[in-house]
Amino acid sequence: MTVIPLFHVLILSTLLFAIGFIGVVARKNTLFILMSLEIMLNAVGVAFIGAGSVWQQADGQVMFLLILTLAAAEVAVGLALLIRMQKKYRSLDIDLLNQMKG
Amino acid sequence: MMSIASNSQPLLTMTMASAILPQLIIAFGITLALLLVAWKRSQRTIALFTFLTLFIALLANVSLQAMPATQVTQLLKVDGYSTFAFSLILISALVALRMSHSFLKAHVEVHDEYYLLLLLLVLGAGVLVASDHFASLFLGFELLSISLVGLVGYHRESNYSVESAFKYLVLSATASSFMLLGIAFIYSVTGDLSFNATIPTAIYHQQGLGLFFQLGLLLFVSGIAFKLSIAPFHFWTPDVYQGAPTPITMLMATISKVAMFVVLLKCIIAQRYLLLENFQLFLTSFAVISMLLGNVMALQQQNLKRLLAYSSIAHMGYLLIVIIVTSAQSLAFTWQSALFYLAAYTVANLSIFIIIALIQQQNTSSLYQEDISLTDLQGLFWRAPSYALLMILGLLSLAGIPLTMGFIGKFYILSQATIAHAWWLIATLIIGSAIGLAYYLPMIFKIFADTPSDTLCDTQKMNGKVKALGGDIIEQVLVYSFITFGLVFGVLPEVINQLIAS
Amino acid sequence: MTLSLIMLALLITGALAWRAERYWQGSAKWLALMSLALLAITFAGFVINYAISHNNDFAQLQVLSRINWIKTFNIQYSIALDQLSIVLIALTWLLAIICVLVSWREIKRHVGFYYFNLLLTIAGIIGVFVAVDMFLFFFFWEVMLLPMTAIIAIWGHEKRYFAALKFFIFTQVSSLLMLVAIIATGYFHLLQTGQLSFYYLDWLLLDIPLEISQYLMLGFFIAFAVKLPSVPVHSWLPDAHTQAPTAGSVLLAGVLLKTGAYGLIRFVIFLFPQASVQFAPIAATLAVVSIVYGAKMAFAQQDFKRLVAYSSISHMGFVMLALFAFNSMAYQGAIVTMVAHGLSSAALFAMAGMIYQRIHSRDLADMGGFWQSAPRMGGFALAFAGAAFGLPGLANFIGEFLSLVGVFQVMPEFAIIAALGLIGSAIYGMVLFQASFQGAPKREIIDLQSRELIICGSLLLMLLAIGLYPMLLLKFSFGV
Amino acid sequence: MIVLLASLPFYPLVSFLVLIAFGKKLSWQLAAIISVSSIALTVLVSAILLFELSASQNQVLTVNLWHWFDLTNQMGTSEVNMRFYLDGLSAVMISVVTGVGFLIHLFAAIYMKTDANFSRFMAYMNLFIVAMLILVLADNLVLLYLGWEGVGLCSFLLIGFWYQEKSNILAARKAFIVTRIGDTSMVIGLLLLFNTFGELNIKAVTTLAQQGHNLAAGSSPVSSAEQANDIYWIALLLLGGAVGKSAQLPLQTWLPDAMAGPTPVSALIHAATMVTVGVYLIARMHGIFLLVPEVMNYVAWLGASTLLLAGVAALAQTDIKRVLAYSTMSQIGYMMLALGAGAWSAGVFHLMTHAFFKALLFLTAGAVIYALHHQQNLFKMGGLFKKLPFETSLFVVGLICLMALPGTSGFFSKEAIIAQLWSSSTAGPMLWWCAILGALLTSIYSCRLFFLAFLGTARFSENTHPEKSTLLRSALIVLALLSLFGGLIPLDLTLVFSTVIQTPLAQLIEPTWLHTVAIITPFIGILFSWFYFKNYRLSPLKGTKHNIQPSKGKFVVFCRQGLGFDACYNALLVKPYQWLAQINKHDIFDQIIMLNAGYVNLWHDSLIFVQNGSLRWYLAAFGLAIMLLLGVSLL
Repeated sequence: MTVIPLFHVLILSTLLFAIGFIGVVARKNTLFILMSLEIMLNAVGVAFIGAGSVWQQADGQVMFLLILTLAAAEVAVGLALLIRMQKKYRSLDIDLLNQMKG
Repeated sequence: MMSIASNSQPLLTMTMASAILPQLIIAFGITLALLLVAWKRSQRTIALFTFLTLFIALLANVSLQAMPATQVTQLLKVDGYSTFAFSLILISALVALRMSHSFLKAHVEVHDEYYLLLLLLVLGAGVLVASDHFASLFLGFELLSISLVGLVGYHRESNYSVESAFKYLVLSATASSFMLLGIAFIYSVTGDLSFNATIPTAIYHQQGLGLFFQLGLLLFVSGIAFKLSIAPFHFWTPDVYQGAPTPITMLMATISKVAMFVVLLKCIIAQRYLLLENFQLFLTSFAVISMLLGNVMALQQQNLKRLLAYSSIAHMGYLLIVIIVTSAQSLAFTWQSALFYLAAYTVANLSIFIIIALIQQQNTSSLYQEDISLTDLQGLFWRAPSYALLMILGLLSLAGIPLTMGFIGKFYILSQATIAHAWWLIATLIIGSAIGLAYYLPMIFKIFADTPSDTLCDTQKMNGKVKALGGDIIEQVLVYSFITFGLVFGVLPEVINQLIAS
Repeated sequence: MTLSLIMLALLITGALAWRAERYWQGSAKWLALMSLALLAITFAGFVINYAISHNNDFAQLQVLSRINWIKTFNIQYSIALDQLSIVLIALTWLLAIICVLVSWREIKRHVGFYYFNLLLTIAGIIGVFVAVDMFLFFFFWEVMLLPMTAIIAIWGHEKRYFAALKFFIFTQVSSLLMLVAIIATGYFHLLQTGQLSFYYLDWLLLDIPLEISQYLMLGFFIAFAVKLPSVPVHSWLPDAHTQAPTAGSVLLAGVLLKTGAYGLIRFVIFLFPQASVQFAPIAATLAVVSIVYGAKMAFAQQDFKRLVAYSSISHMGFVMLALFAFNSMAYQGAIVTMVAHGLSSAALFAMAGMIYQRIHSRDLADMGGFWQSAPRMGGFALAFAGAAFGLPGLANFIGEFLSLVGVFQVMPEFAIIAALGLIGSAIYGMVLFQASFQGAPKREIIDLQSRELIICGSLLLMLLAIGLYPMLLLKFSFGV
Repeated sequence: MIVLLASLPFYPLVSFLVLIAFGKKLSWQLAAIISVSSIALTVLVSAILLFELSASQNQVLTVNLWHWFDLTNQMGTSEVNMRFYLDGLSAVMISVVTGVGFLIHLFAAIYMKTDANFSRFMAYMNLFIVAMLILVLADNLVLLYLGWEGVGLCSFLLIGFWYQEKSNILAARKAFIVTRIGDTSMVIGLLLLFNTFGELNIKAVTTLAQQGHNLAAGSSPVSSAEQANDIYWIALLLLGGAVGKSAQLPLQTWLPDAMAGPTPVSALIHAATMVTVGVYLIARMHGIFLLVPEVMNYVAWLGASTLLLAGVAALAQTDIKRVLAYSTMSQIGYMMLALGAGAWSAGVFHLMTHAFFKALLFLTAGAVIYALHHQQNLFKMGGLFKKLPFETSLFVVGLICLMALPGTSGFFSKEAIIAQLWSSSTAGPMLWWCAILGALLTSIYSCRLFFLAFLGTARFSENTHPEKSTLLRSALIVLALLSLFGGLIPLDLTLVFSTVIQTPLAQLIEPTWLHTVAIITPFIGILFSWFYFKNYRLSPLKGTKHNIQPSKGKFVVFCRQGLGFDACYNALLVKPYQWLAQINKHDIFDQIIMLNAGYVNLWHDSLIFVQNGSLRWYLAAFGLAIMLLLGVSLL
């Protein structure tokens, strides 16, 4: 089974992370912002798994489990807020949320 | 490279358990609170119960003071500094609990989730303060952030709560993912997630993977900087501080700052990141920008909470100086100045927020306590001298004027910086505090200004008004105790120095 | 020990006055007056019997008490007295009593709190003059500012907030520089003797190499140059004076400027001798420029108090020039000028207050021809303006003449330019007196009442006494 | 006897304090009695002192009041204390001050009785006498300076006595500031003097200077050259002080304006006493001046030029008091000339006689002005000899003394000066000719004044009501007698000026015609003006109504305004100072600092723009910051 060098894993996770980040910044609909957040977290998961496998330790995978729980919690709270935003603003456009400024 | 699972000793010896007793108490408290909610849903009991858990945890924590540093499993390490920080956190939680009573009375249904989130938040902070491993850091960080999101958006009807909660959620999620990516890169290079892992110094300078180490370090620090609202990553602070209800803003300004700073300091000291010269560069640039930016943007702020947000950015800048100038042989002194400054900063913020909450209680215009403006302070001194005195003490302490703890904190930082000959940082600190005076003093003058209706002789006016400002006995006791706190520790800082010096 | 008790007593009586005012009107000012008089007497008694019992003439610093305060930095609460501080504290007591008398009828709002602030400032100032531990000195240096700013901000005139803010920021920023210098010297002491200390007498034994002591001296010098307004950093004084209530400006001009000069003497010239000798030409130019610039600016002012404020800049320029001449004659001249300026500017500000009470304006254009309706006031105003421009026979002349003689021996060209300042002072003295008291009488004002007579009379008596018999003061400053 | 000397200045001081304290309540008579009697007392005491002085062995009386303060320099400490020192010179001065002062007080008491704050006026006059006595009796230069400034202050108060009018205030301010410039140069002189000799006591300074000089002749040239240079500068600076106070050339513009004060003030201060103070200073410090002949030459030339300038200006004046003011200036020029030429006793003698006849002239002019309802313009007077015979005769007496016609006191003193001019080493024939020209000018403008005011037809309509009170007239008569026979008072100041070094160089052979020319010049002047001012003195032919107008010629107007000095001082000094003050009204330094504050606020506004509330912008900023830091760390 060919050994995938750590370097490639890290590059993959950075790229994935960048995609997620651009998704969060560029998207106008809040739902997609939450999704892009998920992508960023999974990218981090990949990095941890890769690092863990290189050092032959379970730490990486344990961290990944923790990240999954975090992602779940975040999405739960995010969706709750999404519903309240829908009820209040009748739309999911993120740019409506800019009353507080200056 | 000791992995978590495989070791022979028992997982939790008696000494370890007693070391993390306060955190354990809070954890059990949360579970008991859940059971209590099932048994008897009444706000008074849940509030009382939370008060009890926090109080007992504080007692346990204070008794821990004399205990030597103990490593509790690989994740946590409890030493004198973390116990002091945790007692600071518990005190702020108790004060916030007291202040949220009036805020919650405004709504009819029972608010047991509020208290649960509060306890979770304190547990998160407890874990952070005692953490010695990236995993515990991550756990504490997330506990803190997620529960704060819930607390920030607590009011359904208020028009700002959704906006601020959402902003806080998205930004804290991005920041935590940045931090995690950073940790991943560091882990991939060093192979060990615990803080005091011995990192071969060669790694710092080799190309290729070493580059990832530096990138990881940058990402990690930027994630933490977000939470500490340091300059380039501070954008969320003013809006979320304004949107959140006052007790929650108080919590954000004190608990999350104290916890994050202590864990950052522990990590940097343990991992000896300061050897990297561009790490030094990052921190210096963070400090300079946040000092100047925080003070300048606070200049003509009318909304008090936004003003305090900006001033907390500036204060985090001052605190960063402590990390930048620390050197191997003066670690104890670094801890002492950092913790003293944090204590002064917390006491000052608590006193100011207490007064803001009390003022907001009596003017029903801002039900959800967002917009408290400078004009509400007009002539406060002649209406309620004790409240005004506490507010002035808090402001003077933030401005760093003698007679208050803030000055001794600034004295610590200045002495550290002069030893390390960091002349540029000192210059920025002086310019920053000069600009800072330009917005602290007008607030104090506003407190002394005459209320437009101050025609009738001020003596009767004063007696009549104080009762109207509301706040029963406990608030008065709180106010007077904080005044004595501020003055006594300002004039005799030796008392706190003993506490820290372990 | 009694000195700390005196300061504490001031604090307590202040609080008492504040409380007493709530129950019966007008009690605060009597309480303040009584306590000031009593404490002045106790201070005098303490000094006299200390001198007799230890039979020394306070030529050297007599340390009175040293109590541990902050152990981590080895900071002690240590206070000491010597001739210089006794003279200045005596001046503070006198001017404090004058302040209470001056604000007898002027302060109507929050009277109790006003006297609390007044007494707190006095306690702060006395603290500054006696503190020997540098941290304690800095502590009193800032504590003195707070009530003073409150007095300007709460009881001042129309633009009071701006003036109070400017006054506070100016002094605060410069004293932060001093704090850095204090800490640096403290740690240099640690470097040299292995023991961190902020004690002034330990510092005197230090020998700091010139290139380091140069910067340390600069840190101290800037803080004191702002307080003693020398030219580039003087612009807070005219604003603070015009907006402060009369007692505020009497205190500000009478004593607060002297803390700057006191600091210069004790913590710049004695502490860093070689550095200050090397810095002397620059300081002398600054002093001379502030003499001439102050006189010129005073001439152009339309506001009575602003004119007197600029004249104090010119007078304090003399003090700085004399101090940086490093000869005993100039030093005595500096002390006499300090005391004389304290008295004469306090008198002029009291006069401004009295005029303001009568015509509710400080603008010289609204005044004119008061001599017709108030001859006694005119007489006193002439005497005080005479003191301001150095009329011989009054105290300022002695101070100026001694310092000029002293400075001439060391740097003749500076003395000559400073002497030109005398012409400038004559011009603004004339403008001040003639614009307000001579000319066609615009309005009738009532003449001096009994209380005001006491104020002006006592001040004039003091000025004449020092003018004609300066040995009163001079035998005190032989110690150098 | 010592107590008498110590108490001399305190009698008028007591009366000053009494008048100031109870001024308003006292009636006119009471105030007059208090003030005049105190001056009478001083006259009595000074008479006794004069008698004591002549009896005492080395003609010197000193008394020490109290120790003032110490002055130290590298040579050691020297005591400066309140000591009075009476010798020949100050005896002359106190006799003039008290004698003439008493007569003027007498005149003023009646002349000013109708004024509202009469007691304040007499108080200032007394204070002036006190300051003058301190100045004259002072034994060290600092006490002298105290008197010096005191006299300056009193002249300011008295010139600006009627302070309701703006012009009086400006005149008073001008007088005070111009004299103050002189005083400052004197202070600098004192500083230099103390620096070189380490001593400010006049006697000690002169002896030290002498030793230094004799020693210098023998010892190494280095110390002497540097010391000589210092002495040169000291003399020059003291001359600056004297010039300021005695209204000599550079600083003389204030004297004509000082006529704004009441006439007794002009008589006392601007004729008899204060203006001669500069002469007294130079006479007192003759020990210093003798060592630097060049400075004495300057003094002489200064005196001569002021003499001529004032003479020319007096010719063009229209106001009677301004003519007398310029004549005072020229007579003091004579005294300065005498001092410059080394004729010390002649100068002081002329000072005394000048005090008598100039006081007489001023007082009679005052009486005339009073009689003509405060009319001072010469071209509005005329033909007064018929209406005011008494005043005219007195005025004639005064004028003949002024013109130094033989027999009068003026003749004795002016001839003494002119005689010693030709052969003195520091003056010379040139200066002698100036003195003669000055005498000629004096006689011309005196005659012009006499013809305009007293001869010719009356150019005024209302009738005169002269003051007939006997006291006033007796005072004038005494003064007239004094000025006529003053010349005979034996004055031997040899002891005071004993240190005069006889000029070793050979006596210039004086041409015999020297004295005759000096005697006949005034008569030539009278003859010339008898014809030139014919129309002033002749009553107009019947029917033709011609009134004489002051000539409007450019040159005459130029002379009238004090030969342009006033204008150029205004343009060169006063205007630029006011302009400089106005443009910098808002304190450049203040604006620089306020600029910074503004700059910070500008920063605030721009940064607030960044905080625009949109979440996506915050995230973008988050990413941007990280990219930036990454870039920096890669470099």
